[in-house]
Amino acid sequence: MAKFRIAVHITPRKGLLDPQGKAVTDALHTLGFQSVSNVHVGRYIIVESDSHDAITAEETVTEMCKKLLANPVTEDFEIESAVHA
Amino acid sequence: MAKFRIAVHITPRKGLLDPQGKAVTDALHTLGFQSVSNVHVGRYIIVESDSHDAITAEETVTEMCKKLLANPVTEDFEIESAVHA
Amino acid sequence: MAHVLPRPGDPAITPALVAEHGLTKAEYERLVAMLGRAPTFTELGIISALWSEHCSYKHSRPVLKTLPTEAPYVLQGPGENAGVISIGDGLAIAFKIESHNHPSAVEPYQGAATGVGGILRDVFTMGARPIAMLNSLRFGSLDNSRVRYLFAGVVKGVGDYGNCVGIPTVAGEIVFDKSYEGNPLVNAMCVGLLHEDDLIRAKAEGVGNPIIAVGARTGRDGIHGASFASEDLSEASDAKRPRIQVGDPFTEKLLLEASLELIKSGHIVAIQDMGAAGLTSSSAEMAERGDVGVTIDVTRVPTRESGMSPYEILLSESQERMLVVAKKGHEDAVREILVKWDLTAAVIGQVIAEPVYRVTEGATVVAEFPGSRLVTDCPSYSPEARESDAIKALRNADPFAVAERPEEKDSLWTLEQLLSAPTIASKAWAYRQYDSTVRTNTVIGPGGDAAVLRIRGTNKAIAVKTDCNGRYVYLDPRVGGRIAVAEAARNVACTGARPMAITNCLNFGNPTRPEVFYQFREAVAGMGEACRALGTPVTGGNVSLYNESPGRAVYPTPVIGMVGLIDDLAHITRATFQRDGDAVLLFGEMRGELGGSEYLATIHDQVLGAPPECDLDLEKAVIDALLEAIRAGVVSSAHDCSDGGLGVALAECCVADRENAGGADIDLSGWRGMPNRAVLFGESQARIVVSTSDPARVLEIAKRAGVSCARIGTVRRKSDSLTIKLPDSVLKAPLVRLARAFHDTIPSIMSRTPEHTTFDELTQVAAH
Amino acid sequence: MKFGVVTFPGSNCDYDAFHAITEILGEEAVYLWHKDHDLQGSDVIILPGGFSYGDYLRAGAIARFSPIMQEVIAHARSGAPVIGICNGFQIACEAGLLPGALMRNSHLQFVSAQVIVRVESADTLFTNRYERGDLLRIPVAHGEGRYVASPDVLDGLENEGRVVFRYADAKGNLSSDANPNGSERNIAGIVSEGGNVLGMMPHPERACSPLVGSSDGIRLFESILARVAA
Ligand SMILES: Nc1ncnc2c1ncn2[C@@H]1O[C@H](COP(=O)(O)OP(=O)(O)O)[C@@H](O)[C@H]1O
Ligand SMILES: [Mg+2]
Repeated sequence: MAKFRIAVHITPRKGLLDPQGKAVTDALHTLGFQSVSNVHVGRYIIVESDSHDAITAEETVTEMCKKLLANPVTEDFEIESAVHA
Repeated sequence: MAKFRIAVHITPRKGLLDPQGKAVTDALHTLGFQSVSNVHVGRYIIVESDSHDAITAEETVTEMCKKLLANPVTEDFEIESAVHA
Repeated sequence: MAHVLPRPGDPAITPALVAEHGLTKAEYERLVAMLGRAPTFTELGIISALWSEHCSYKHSRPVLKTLPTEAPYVLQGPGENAGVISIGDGLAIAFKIESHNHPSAVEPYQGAATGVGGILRDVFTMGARPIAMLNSLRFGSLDNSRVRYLFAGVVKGVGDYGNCVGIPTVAGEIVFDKSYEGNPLVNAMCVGLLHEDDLIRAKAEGVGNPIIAVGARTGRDGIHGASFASEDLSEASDAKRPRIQVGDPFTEKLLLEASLELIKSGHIVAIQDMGAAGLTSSSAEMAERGDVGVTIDVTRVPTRESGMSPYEILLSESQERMLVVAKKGHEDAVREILVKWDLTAAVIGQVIAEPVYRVTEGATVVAEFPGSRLVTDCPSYSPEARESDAIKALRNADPFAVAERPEEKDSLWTLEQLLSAPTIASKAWAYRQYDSTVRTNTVIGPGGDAAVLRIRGTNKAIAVKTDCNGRYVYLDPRVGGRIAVAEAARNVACTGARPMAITNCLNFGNPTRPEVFYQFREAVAGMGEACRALGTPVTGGNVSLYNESPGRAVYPTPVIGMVGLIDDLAHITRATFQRDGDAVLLFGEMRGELGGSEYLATIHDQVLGAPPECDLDLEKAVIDALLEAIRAGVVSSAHDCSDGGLGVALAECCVADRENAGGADIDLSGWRGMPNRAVLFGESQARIVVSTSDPARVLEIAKRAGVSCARIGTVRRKSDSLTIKLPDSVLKAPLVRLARAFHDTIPSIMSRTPEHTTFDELTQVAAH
Repeated sequence: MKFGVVTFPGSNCDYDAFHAITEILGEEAVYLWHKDHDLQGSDVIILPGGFSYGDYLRAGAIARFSPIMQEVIAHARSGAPVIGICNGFQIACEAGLLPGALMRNSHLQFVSAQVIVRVESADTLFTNRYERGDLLRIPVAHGEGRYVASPDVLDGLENEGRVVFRYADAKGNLSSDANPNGSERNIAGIVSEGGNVLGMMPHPERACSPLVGSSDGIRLFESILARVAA
């Protein structure tokens, strides 16, 4: 067994309203960042977990996303490759 | 001018209580993911912005983080290199 | 009539496509007859939404028509976005309840949140400022983790949305029962305050007046939510998952302020929210009410995504959008107000003399219907109604044939079991997440019999409450329908309010099943009887059918939203015992009815027997007598007996307000020959526990009213227990144990579950 | 005295603050629109509760950049009184008028309740009509009210008597049960170095009439009058 760090990116599903992204975009415009065309706000989750190998670690985290970390109805998730912690 | 996508990771300051991280860790344990030792929850922000080049795009987003996207008292931020959108 | 051609790229109309749109063969033929030709894809979409149960009321309209809707003070009955009643001083109350059951079953947080948003818009589009939110929720057993997940998500969705908009959530009810396992009920009610002269109706008028789309941009979300709300929950709804709507309470707040400013400005003639079936139903309903034609150009509708088809734009259920009919020439004034609130406004069409409902894509007509027939000519059904023999048998079963459990020898055990039954236990876990004090009008917040809100600038207050016991309705729909109204009336009366009017949300199963339609017809009949007897007309409501998870219908649940008026702030009365030494009196009759009781359900896991009798004249007499006593200034507290009967009611009078818990000495030994369980836990109606400093006066008032009223004990604030003398034993209940059972149950259940940390419930909650 | 109540697009306690000032205190109050630059000669500025910009991203993060805030910040820097209540507290912290930050409640739920706060220092501009140790019943209603700051900042606040209110139980003890959001050291309210900016999570403007549950908040506003009159 070894300790792995797996990073997960969770983003609002395309096509769904992203009120937070919209609010931040507007705010950035008023702050003078006119060049901004779009902002999406999601979650960044780092899981530290023991596992035999990176593959298994990533599979487990995929499970976690389906079960808890991401909302299957409103969000998409993406898992970065596991690294030794 | 070209369109760039810049990803930003915003994470709670080390040492600060992270109730979300703790709640998720506990939840994962109850769900049977015993191997999890630690979870950190942060924000993942994707900015789409027009810029002359990647460097300038990243500088601008750094500005945004200092001004608005991250709270210097409680959060650290990290910017990924800009990619063409 | 214009010439309408199929739109290039749109699918051809096939029987399969028609079926997908939920239209029967007969309904399709009706459509063809109305058009005198085959519909275009866009037209099929429009009709499938407008003829869905949710928008058309095709199975319920004839039955709803039997409800009483009139009283001198009713300013607006059913047919508008919300009902409106006058409360004097030139002021009026707008209120309405609506369901969001199916969306909440799929995505509890967003489903509940957008439900709150929709009902808010229904109220402020009448020109009223929302002053209170209520809700009525039904879930399966909390032992099921999916149910805990739904419960936590719905509560958070309700809270976050109302909290952000800044409307206090002040009352409601939450019931847990297996019958709702796969199909939770999420009904939200909004109450608003307006000046009578600011009342505005959603009625398109004035040929040439511009039609303006206001608020959020139109996206692809929630397309066909209306027909979605009209199907059984099944894999079908899973497929529609991505179609769920996401709410934005911040935009709603802007929309609320902008709409009220618009209405006051006099620049507009009508305003309506784009709710179910979005632009389609809002524009069609406004045209129909005004008996005018309208034309809309979808290319002028501000969209969130590029390349949206007319079909998508018309049927999108993107939230936080309004449709406004402005006065010709006032477009800029309207735009100015919206810009002030950072909202967009786009002229998308106009009111026309020609009696048609026309949709164009630029210059090309993509849909056209003959005038208001679009709304009025929808199908209407009166399906077969037959009572289920199984339920009849249950009703005829004898509750007293159910043998007592050995533990029941100790009545304290039974009482604690009932106090810790989630349906009876304190719901503070939920309403601590609702801001109930914003706007500082909340005199009695969640936890009382009904919520009480003072009306600024007057010496008046209103009392509001939602109620329904679905188990009664299941066992006897007619009686259950009566009781739902009577209990709601009793609850507001306990705070010192005269019951005025109701809104209602009829949550039933699939109406094409005879036993379901029987329940629907009978329950509405019972409601109507009670409304007539109690003088509380129906000013509006909502129907939600097809509440079934594979195989099984939910308990028929006609939720009543009652509004009462308190003429003098001095009459506001609380539910819990207040003063040491007060006499405890019981209004109403002890009949010891156990049928359909919480006792049978919780202690014996049995749902059987006839629900308690509901004598409407007695209900009226008891309410009137109680109000007379309250107005006489001799009532310290009043609390009605409902779930769990007199035993639970007395315990609540002692410990519901945990910080100020106090005891009482009660003597019920007079009811000889009645088993303890019937005395304590029977749920006979029309009973109210009153504490008073002047029992003689109260007894005399009751006597004159011909209402039985008996002194049953004394308030002992300093005592640490509730003592009840029973016919053949004495129950001595330590307050700490009662309080623990009542207050700690739901928090401990919810804390042992991970579900309430799922991330969709960790979405934005912020400060206030 | 003239109170200016700032209205951000998502403010929803501006109305309550306005009524507390005009109806209960009997003083003059004006609403200040977030897009304006004019404080209309207000002596005291109130940043009210609500969800200024939906509180997306972080509560108060966006509001601090609205035009009126430049004036409010100048007003505060000139030593004039500013009160940040709930969302207003968060905005004041984001704007740097007060140290620290308000993070999501430790139990992760929105909390709406009548809490008890103990008056920690009675010689401030905002508490001189209270006694040290007074227990006030005041409502809270927030999801991000957990006050955090670095240990040395916290020590500084305490040593300089700038912790004005703490969450306490009915006996006045600073138990963790009495702490509705997990704030460090039970802190419910603080003042700025100059003592002229108050930030607090509880809602004194909602505690100005026994009819709605408490009138313990009135003396906070009266304190300002008393001090300025003196
Ligand atoms: N159960 C009911 N009793 C009386 N009126 C009802 C009932 N259900 C719906 N209505 C009325 O029918 C009209 C349309 O209802 P609904 O479709 O829920 O309105 P909305 O368009 O706001 O969703 C409303 O005026 C409503 O008050
Ligand atoms: Mg409506």
